[in-house]
Amino acid sequence: MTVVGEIAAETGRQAERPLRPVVNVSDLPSVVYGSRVVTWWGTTGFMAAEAATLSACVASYYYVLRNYESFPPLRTPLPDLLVPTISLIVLILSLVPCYLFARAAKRLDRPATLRWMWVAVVVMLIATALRLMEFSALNVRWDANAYASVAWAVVFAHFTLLLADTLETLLFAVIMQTREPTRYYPGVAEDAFYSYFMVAVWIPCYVTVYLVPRWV
Amino acid sequence: MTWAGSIFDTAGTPAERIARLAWFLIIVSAVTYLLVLVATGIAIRRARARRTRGDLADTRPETAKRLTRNVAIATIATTLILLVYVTATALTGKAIAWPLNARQPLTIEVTGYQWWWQFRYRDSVPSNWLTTSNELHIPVGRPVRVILLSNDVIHSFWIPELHGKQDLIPGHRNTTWIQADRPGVWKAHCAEFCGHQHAKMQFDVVAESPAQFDQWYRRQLASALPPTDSAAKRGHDVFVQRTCIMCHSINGTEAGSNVGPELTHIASRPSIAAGSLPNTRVNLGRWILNPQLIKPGVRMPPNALSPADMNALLDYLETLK
Amino acid sequence: MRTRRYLRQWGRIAAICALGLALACEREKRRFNDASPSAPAYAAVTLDTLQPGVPSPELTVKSPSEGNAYDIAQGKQLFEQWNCSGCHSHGGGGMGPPLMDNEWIYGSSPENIVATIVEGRPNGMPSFRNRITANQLWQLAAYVRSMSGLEAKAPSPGRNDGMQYKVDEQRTPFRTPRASASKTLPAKSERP
Amino acid sequence: MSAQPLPAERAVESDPNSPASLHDRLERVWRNGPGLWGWLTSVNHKSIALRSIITAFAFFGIAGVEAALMRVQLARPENSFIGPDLYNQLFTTHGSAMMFLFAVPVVQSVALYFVPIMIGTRNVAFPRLNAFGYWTYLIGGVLLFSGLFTNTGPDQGWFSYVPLAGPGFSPGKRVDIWAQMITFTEIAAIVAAIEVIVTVFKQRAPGMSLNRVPPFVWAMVVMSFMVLVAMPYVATASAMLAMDRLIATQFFNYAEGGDALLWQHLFWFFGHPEVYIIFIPGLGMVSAIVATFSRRPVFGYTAVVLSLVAIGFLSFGLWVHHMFATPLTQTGQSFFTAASAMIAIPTGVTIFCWIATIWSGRPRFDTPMLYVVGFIALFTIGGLSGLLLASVPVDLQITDTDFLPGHIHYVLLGGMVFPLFGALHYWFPKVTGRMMSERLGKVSFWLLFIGVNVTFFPQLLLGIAGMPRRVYTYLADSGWGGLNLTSSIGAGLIALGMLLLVINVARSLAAGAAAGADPWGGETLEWAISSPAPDYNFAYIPIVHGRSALWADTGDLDAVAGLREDRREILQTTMLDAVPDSRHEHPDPTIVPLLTALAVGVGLIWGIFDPIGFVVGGVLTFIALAAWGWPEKPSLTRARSWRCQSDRRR
Repeated sequence: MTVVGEIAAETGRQAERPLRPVVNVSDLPSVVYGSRVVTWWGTTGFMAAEAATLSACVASYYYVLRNYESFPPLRTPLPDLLVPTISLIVLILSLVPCYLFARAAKRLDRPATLRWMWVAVVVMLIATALRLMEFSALNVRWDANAYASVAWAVVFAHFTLLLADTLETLLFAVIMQTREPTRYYPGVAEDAFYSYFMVAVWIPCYVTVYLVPRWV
Repeated sequence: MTWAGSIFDTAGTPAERIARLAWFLIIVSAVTYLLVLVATGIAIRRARARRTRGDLADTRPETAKRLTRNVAIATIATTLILLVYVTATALTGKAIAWPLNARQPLTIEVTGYQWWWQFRYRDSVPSNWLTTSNELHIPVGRPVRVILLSNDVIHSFWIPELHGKQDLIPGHRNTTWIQADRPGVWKAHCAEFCGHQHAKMQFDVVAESPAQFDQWYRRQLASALPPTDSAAKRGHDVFVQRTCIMCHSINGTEAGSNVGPELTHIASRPSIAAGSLPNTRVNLGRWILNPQLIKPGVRMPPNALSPADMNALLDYLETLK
Repeated sequence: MRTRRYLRQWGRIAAICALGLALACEREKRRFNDASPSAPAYAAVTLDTLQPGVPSPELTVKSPSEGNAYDIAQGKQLFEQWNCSGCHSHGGGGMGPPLMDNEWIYGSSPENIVATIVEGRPNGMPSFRNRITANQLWQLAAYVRSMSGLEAKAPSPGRNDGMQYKVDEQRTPFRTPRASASKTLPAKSERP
Repeated sequence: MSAQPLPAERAVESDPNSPASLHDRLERVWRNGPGLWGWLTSVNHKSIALRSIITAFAFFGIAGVEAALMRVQLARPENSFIGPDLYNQLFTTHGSAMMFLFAVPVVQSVALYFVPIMIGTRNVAFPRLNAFGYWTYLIGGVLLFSGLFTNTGPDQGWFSYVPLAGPGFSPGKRVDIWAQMITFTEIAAIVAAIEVIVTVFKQRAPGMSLNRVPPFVWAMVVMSFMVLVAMPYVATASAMLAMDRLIATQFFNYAEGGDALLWQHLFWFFGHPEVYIIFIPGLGMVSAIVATFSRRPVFGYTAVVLSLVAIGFLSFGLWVHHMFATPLTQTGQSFFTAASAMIAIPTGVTIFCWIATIWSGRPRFDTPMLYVVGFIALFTIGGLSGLLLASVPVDLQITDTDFLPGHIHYVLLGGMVFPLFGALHYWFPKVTGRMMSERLGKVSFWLLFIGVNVTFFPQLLLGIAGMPRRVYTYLADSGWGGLNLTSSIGAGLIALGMLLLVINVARSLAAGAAAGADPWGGETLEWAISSPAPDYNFAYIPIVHGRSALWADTGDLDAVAGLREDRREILQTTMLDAVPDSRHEHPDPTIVPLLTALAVGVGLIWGIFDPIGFVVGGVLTFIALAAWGWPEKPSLTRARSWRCQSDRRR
């Protein structure tokens, strides 16, 4: 590499470096989607941190599992399968309206966006209610033993994501309903993107909490 | 180098091997460090000279090539040193593992308490199991298997002269081993922070000839003799009627609590208060009167004893050889 | 005028903060050595009668362990180590009466509890006179009170490291103490 | 802000390209509001990063005083200056504050200050989130120290081993305060990491493709990725600890199937990368300083960057070397020894490259450069003593002794504090517009350099001599008195050096020589703009033609025009090649981040005393976030009116 210019200078400069505009960017769009928006990257960053949190909980689950000769521990019933499975199915179903409102948002199609957003909100509220029921489906209180604590930790950690996503969708739906700022469309699409992640990470958690105790 | 109490003051094979490895690593590190400093120094000198000459920074491709070569050489050298390092570590690791062919090993169960040590010598005959506190005797030349348990929080068992440390973790059964190759008396410290008196959670290690060890063992197995003179009798009564009995035990008396260290042969120990004070009458008196002045936060409370009671108690404790 | 009002306002805020800080300091103090070994404080609390059902008379001694997290935790350790559970079964009651409920035969104040430990009670509670130091007595009493929620939540102990027999003391709801059904004398009701 | 153009403005509008009028227009849009309210509502990355740096140094000062008190206590055997209860609180808050309240926040703040300028953008990607991160961090730090001053300072050691830190052996709220402080600082750290990554990936100046990003920025990106993966682990662990203590979960209770070692795994999976999180930014600062003062770009750019990335990856494979004294299999231990050895290779490469840079440069030895040489001299001792600790057999002897504090201080003081002080002298002119005194700077450097060696080399020896760490005193017959006294004297030298440094900063602030835009003749974009930097950073976004943005040529810099000047707008570019891609509107100052942080604070602090606090805090946080997400009406109307004007202008 050849280096010229300032490198030879012994002392610095007083004045700032003059800037000479050579390109005009005023015709670049200000509403873009997907990985072209910073919010997509921000959401992805939070996903990484949340995935790490969940992985810490799941790792703790398997670590504790090694400490037991029988799993779940003696006199601790297995978790129910019915409610969690329904909840899982509802969660996966909630992705359909999410996909649809994200698609509509990219077309700036307000009626379709709103319609599918409200459907998504309803489905996610049902999923949240089912998740609350899942805590009793675990059939054990969090303070009974370490197995109970880690199982609760996994379900609860994901519950916070579900709750956050539900509330976020609700909030966006209300904003879109009442205001409709154009620059919110990318955020709406982002919201669906987050939902995909939220449902995807639940699947290994579901397997861990509800199926693994039946298998080991 | 034998620096008393240091990891180089070795008295057993594992410590010896580790010390050798440590020396090796220290020398390698020192040489590496010197090389880095020399390289930096030369770099600075050369560059200064260039500045004095008024030349520009040297960014010619041929210089870059030479520098790349030098950096590559340094990197390869580092890698080679590290290979040696990993190999030496692995070999030493093998050398300090529990010798599977060990004959007649002694097994001692160590339990950590906040802030003292209990040692239980296992024997094939259950009636020969021996429990002592804060004092570990081992026979020279005989491998000792050490089982590490904890009653409350994590402590760490460490006799620098014999071996590296291992933690005592509640709910886990950790093990290590030691073997003294020469007689000696050493002080060992708890090495994992364990609360207020971590600093003064110590014990005495006595490595002695097998004959002496057997003698010590037999004497420790015996119950305390009943007090003979009147002062000691009164001291015994103080012990069992006042606060002492709530926590301490003396075999052969009705004192049998296991909250604090057992005291059956307290008078034969070199130190009291988990290795914090030499075992003298004055120290013992000070300690009993108010342990909180000597080890603030220790679980033993101040004891309200009249001077007469205290003297009698000390008389009695001094008979517990 | 205005300055003065400001000063008064800030003074009030400062006073509240100072109170909060003082409370925090008191709760967290580790008292290693402030009970004088030569003057057993419980001497003042001894009952003048051994009749059951008579709570101690009004006393001037104040327990130093009330509301102190360290003391309550020490009391909890002593309670387990001295095998109080042998009779009281982790507070659930066995040979001795339960300690987690709101029934107090001999009174629920710290002084009452100390007196019970020192004097012993009929039907099995031995006397620990001279065997437990004043400080330890207050610690035990504070812990016993925390078992039925009579201590403030913040300084009360969490779960123990070991098998779980009961809800930990800091989650035990406050239960208004009352004299045992068979006894007539009312006990002071108090809130932490 | 008024929608009506002022007469003066109309006057300059006749010449829209005049720099003065451009400056005024941008300044109007980008500056903070006036007064205290403006301070509380600021979303400018420089304002927030600067107050964050000052906050971090304040915590550094308190934690340093704690260290000095500990050294006084240890100066002679059986000293009764400080008892075990206070001593334990001091060393725990010292370690926790240095790690969580100083080291990580300060390097992240330096990143948040300089990364946007170095890559040529006007603000970080999420300005409000950035402000929120600072407020959370501030609450966490104040929580820890108000704990200490109310005798509720954590006293279990900075890595909080259970069961000592658990409900059974740490009564009161001391450990809970520690656990919540962790939660606060982890939120702040994760937020800052996302800021840095997204800003660097999406807002680089046109032409600054990834292979032209300055090594300093690379270091910050690697650090941010590590934060993103490592910090959730400690946040999870500390949440588990708090729950064990508050609602009787059984994560760490062996009798109910929990495990004390689970804590150690979770903690060190974070805790080892933590050390690298702290010093990789140090390596970045060294890169920046070495290049400027050697008058040439860093030798071996690709090797340095790849080494940084490699260190980031490898650091996640080392955590077990903190646990060699626990029951683990021999094979596992050997693996971690080998991994620890491997990380020495990229670390070595970076150091060799800097030596090569100096070698072929013509360096000036101003104070920043002295700190770089000090870094090489100290950090190498830290790294090499680390090799002793990573070797299982030797580790068994010297772990948990005074060797360890000696080692970690060589690593952190050498690897992070020295580069940071170098960076302080280097960038002080950029931040304040004034130079620091060279003479005072050199004196304080030598005091610190000698002080660090006199303090911590004896600690290495004390460890070898068998002195355990974290002891509040030691017996007279242990023979450790002399070395401890030496170490305490060294601490005095460090304190003196720090005092001089503070005096230097204060004097330079008040009466330092004016710095000008570029006092050192620097390589990277921050030296293109005036000192202190204007609120909008760059009047036009510069276009970058090579790795050395300012050394590529001497004349004017090519730049991009067309960003709106009537509202906060930034240029987004593509991730790999930094091709202009879109414009993005940025939020105006707002109080919402502070309110959100307060809501989180209510939840986490009240939650210590009553679980209902978490629920209340959660609800409050949701309300605050709703306000956050709500469209800003005033901003829109203002923007519209401004748009009319600008249209008219065209």
